[in-house]
Amino acid sequence: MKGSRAEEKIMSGCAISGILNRKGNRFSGEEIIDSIALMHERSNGLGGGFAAYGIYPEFKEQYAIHMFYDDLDAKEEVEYFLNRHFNIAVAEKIPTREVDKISNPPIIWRYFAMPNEQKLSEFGLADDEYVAQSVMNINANYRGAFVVSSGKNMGVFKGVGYPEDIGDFYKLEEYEAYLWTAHGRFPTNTPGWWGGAHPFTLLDWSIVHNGEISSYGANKRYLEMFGYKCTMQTDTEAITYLFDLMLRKHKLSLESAVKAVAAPLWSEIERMEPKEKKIATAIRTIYGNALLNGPFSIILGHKDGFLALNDRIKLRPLVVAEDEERTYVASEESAIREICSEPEKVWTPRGGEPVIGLLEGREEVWA
Amino acid sequence: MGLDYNIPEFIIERDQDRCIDCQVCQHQCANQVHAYDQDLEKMVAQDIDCVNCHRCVTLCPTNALIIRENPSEYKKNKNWTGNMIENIQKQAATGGILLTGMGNPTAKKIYWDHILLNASQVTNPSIDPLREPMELKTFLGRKPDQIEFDDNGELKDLPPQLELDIPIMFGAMSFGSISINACKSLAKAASDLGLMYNTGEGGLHQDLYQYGQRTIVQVASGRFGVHNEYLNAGAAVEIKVGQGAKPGIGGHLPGEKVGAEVSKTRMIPKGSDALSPAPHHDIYSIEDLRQLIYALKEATDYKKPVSVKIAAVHNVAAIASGIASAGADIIAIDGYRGGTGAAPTMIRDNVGIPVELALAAVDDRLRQEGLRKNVSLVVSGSIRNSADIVKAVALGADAVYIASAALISLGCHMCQKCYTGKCNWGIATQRPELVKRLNPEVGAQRVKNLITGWSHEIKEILGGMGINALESLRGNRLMLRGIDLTEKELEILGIKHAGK
Amino acid sequence: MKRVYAREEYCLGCKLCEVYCVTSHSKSKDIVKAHKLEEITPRIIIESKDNISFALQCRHCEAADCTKACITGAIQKDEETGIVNYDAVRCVGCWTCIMACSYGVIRRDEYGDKVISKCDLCITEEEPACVTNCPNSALEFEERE
Amino acid sequence: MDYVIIGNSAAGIGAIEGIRKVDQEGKITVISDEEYHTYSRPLISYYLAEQVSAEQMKYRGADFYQEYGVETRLGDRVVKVDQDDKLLALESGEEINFNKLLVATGGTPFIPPITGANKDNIYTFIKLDDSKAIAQEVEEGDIKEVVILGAGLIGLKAAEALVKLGVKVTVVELADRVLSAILDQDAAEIVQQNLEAKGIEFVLEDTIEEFSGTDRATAVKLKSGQQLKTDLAIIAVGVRPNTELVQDTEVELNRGVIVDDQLETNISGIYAAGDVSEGYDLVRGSAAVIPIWPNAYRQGLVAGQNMAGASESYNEGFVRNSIGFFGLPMITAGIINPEGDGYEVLSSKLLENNSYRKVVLQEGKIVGFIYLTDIDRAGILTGLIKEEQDVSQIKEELLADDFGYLSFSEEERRKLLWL
Repeated sequence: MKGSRAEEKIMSGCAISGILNRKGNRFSGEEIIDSIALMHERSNGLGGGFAAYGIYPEFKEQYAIHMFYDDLDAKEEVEYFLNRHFNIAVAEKIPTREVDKISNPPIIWRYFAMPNEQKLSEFGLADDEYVAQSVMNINANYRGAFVVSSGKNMGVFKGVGYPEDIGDFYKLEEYEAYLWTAHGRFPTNTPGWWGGAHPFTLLDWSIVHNGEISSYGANKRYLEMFGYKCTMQTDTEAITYLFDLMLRKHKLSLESAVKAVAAPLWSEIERMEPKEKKIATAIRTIYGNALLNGPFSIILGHKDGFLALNDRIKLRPLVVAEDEERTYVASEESAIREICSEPEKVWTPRGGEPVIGLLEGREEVWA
Repeated sequence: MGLDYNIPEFIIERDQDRCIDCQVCQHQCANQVHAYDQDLEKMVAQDIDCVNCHRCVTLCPTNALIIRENPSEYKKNKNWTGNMIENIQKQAATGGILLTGMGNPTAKKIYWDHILLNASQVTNPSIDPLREPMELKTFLGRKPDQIEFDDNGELKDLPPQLELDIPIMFGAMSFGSISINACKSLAKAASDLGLMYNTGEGGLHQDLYQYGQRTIVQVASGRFGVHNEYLNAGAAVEIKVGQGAKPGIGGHLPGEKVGAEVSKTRMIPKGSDALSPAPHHDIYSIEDLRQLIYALKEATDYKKPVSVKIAAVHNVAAIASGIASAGADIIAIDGYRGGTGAAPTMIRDNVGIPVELALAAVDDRLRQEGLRKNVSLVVSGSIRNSADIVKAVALGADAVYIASAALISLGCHMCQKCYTGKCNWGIATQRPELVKRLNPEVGAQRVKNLITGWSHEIKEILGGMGINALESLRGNRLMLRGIDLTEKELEILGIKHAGK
Repeated sequence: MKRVYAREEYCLGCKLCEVYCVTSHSKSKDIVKAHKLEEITPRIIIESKDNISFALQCRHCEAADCTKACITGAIQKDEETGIVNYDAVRCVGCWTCIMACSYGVIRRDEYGDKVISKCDLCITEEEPACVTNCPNSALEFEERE
Repeated sequence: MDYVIIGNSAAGIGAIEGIRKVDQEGKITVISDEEYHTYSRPLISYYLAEQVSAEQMKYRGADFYQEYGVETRLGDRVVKVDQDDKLLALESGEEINFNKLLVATGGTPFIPPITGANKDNIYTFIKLDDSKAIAQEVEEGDIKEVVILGAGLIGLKAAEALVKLGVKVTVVELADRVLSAILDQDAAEIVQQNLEAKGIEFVLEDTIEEFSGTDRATAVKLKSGQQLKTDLAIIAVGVRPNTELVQDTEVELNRGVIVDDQLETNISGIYAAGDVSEGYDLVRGSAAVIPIWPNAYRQGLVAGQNMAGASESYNEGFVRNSIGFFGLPMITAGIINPEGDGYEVLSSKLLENNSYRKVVLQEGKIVGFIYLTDIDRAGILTGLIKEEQDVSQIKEELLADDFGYLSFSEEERRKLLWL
């Protein structure tokens, strides 16, 4: 693929930001661009991106598949696959504008599609699992093709460049979402590859991530046992899959998933009430290889809201703020103040302490 | 036979200016090497009987003793080395098989030494274990794929787990092959440290029942000392199929080591040879193994994990996979450098494969089959230091068994004469006057010191990697790089070469 | 008070306690010189036969018979430290103490005609030399009921 | 509380130390007709032989009385004991009240009725003054030959001292061997040979009939008719309890002052200890005078504690002696020449180095022993007598050179050695 995929693990520092309107009211991408742009110095122009939830109300029942292609051959091969396995309602180029600082983009395309009913029953899979496997199949086996996002009523817009330029490039001011997350990337070694920018996604899950996961090797091999193919040599991809595994496949509550990825210390578990202790012990025993170790702050986006989380000893920054309708989360407080000068509440979560922003009425997702 | 064609292996040098004729060396040598000569009025030594166990050297209060390899050299010959010649002389004199103790000493590649560890620089911080929590806790036992709650939202109990505060256990060494004081040292150390020790095929001496929660009781082909109380006294049961030092052959505890206590514990007549058959005569197939695993689970009311220990041999990955499917909760793999109380030299030095390669292959295979997340993997067979442990865990092990290292901490100086029963350090012996040389309180403390030291080192290494919990190291082969390894070796180990 | 207790189950019979006792009570405090150049009777007695051995030294009894028997007042119990002290200057070598000590841990000094040889707990050291140097912790220096 | 102790030797000192264990306040007065700071009576022969100085004779340090808060009346003598008024009259005219009294007056040498026994140069040998007087004679006079009557402990220690001073000594003894009270025939022979080798001559199974001479004896006539020249003589045929003081009181006497196991006499508040007393003999199982130093101290100590209100008892008395002549040591205890049935006697062969051992058993328990020459660890046997330990299982080992605690079972050993 153009700029080629990394063959070794990518290390990076970053800026992240997210805005949720808890009432589900949608707003344009301008604010998230302003917020992430403020942290310009935390990126180096080698990657920027956005996840937006609620942007495709007219196709909200369809899987919105965003694709990068290196060339038309790749596009043709993937479309052949998609046509065989999906019923495609719409296939179109994602609108972009010429931006000076953005060069050499891939072919960027999107599809609104549903799994082919016949195939579904043939494999005996739920449609989300079918989509997930298809995504990993394309990413692993189709040279020159990359699935950027695959959820419903959401999409990811990313590329090589500073995030504000990427936002400009994708005309994000024209989209309206109730949840935006954004990422500015500072990789230390990577070639400029569009697929390598954040957010990473699977189905509805999107991750923006600042940090480096020292446990990546363990997490990756653990995921592989469940059929995940970590093809991008990045911990962010692995984090995405971990959440997919626990939340979607194992039906864990967000709270339990947090106890796995940012597990309480054994000394803390020791002090818990018996029932809580038993559960926490079981989670660490079973999901030990899901523990994310090393410095990170992440925002996990989802159709119901977001989870922001630091590593358990807080080695990366994360700030949260709230006003009447919205919850903000960012690497730096200034990035929040830039778009909400007088929040009602601002705080810095402790290491391992999850910050949950959910749409009103969706609180049961937590526990 | 007349002339002994062998020359002394070691030469004892005594500095007469230092020697004070205190005769400590004489009192301490079970091989009766040292003696005070009344006529010469000085200490003298019988070099040919010396096994170089260093007991006398260590206890000599004036450091008057030095033991050297006999400098007499054979004519240079890369093929017919001195060692080869001596072995032939021994057999020509006795007609017996060559016996030996402890692990394989030959100069074959030690893969641990060709694997290097990673550390964090800049992009992720290393963690200082003196300031930050550093967790080494590990659970061994069968894990479900996912956490499960019942209809009332109550957590379903996990299958039985062994909780280890440090991913180290003391490997199987039977009472009989080692002394009761050695057993007590290990059992007490395991209890105090929150680890496990393993009874080996020696039954459980009554004094050791108190350490039951830290005991893995072994069931081997001789079934010595196995009864219901025994099975239920420990926290886990291990079926020993094979041993790294002597894959494919059984065990032999000579009758002179079967004293009253060993006899009672093993439930065999006093003075009789304890012969463990090469195979379990109720396991001729994987389905037989499954039956035994479930028989033991039945006997222990499904409250104890069952481990299956095998020697690392050529098709170890497939065997391990079969064992996992047969219902074992823990698989223990013993590499060809593993120790033994007694083994035929030719077997020990030529049968089996390195545990590093076996571990990598087994971990890979179990992952390919999706079984690794369910079954625990323990490796052994010459884990020599904390770095070996870190490498083993990164290659994919949950924990390690150490045995030789533990015995060394008790005083063993690797003379490899365990099979003679005359261990001057009170370890591999049943002679009361030698057994009491190992004070189990001192022994337990020394073992604990060793493990404490190792655990500090493991924490330092983990911290350097930017990891603060052991589970993030398990199977994390990105933390490893190879040097001086071929592409094939790197491929099997699943690691990159240094520089990549 | 802290006393030395032998644990015969761990006594090797190596007699290193004796070696270090002699060194500790030598003028040179040098192990080689003490044995090669000085004449010192150890203050410790080792009983050893077959597989059993143990070391014995003055028990520093509460009601020490030797102090009561001593005809010169050369052996007296220090009520503060509990140590049964011996003053060679006052001793005439009548051996009444040997007669009185039911532990048999006082003996004639082989190298002096009137002094006895008896453990002094190496009072100037932190713990007695025999205890420090026992390779198997078969001697313990501790307070017991 | 007023404590008065008559006697300043082992029992008296024991009593002072005993009282102070219990009572730090009460007044203690010690009265002795000897003017000396407490001294060690057994050392008088060493003093005579110039082996110890006057300073070294002291049984306790120079500040002993001060340290223990003791008033002394040394060189004075109690002439009357008023048991009703609890009052003592002293020779000096002083009267002293007491609440508790200890009679520790020791023994008096027995002088048999021999013609001429009152001559100036005839001595007994139990006090420092005796030793000083003899020493002075040897130093000043022309003393070349001395006859000693009695080959017991006192006689032989005197003989040893005089030989060391260059005097020729002849010992006359009625019994057939030396040290007949503490040795058997075999051991006595060795000791005698050893003493003879040093120049002492013995006349056994004989006694002195007459000391001849004017003021001073110049010769002795023996019962056998033999005549011996002498420049000085010492009578050492035995010591009797010095009960004189209490003879006029209601204190009950036998050979000595009768005491119970708390060392109290029949008169409440009056105690006796040491050579004057007659307490329980563990070995004989009956009352006896046990005139030995360690016994005196122990009795004094227990008496002192009880005087001060404690309730200690002492039942461990039996005869035991450690003595040596010219470097030949011996330790003996209890019954060593058993008479009658019920005894078992074990004895070793005489060894070249004059080593000899003998143990007497009764009902499996040791009641007496002799260790000659190789005396180390003899105290183990003393202890076994005291503990009344059954040793029938280890009889064979009792005589071994290296007899020790190894001979016992581990359990017994742990008990005996408190391990």
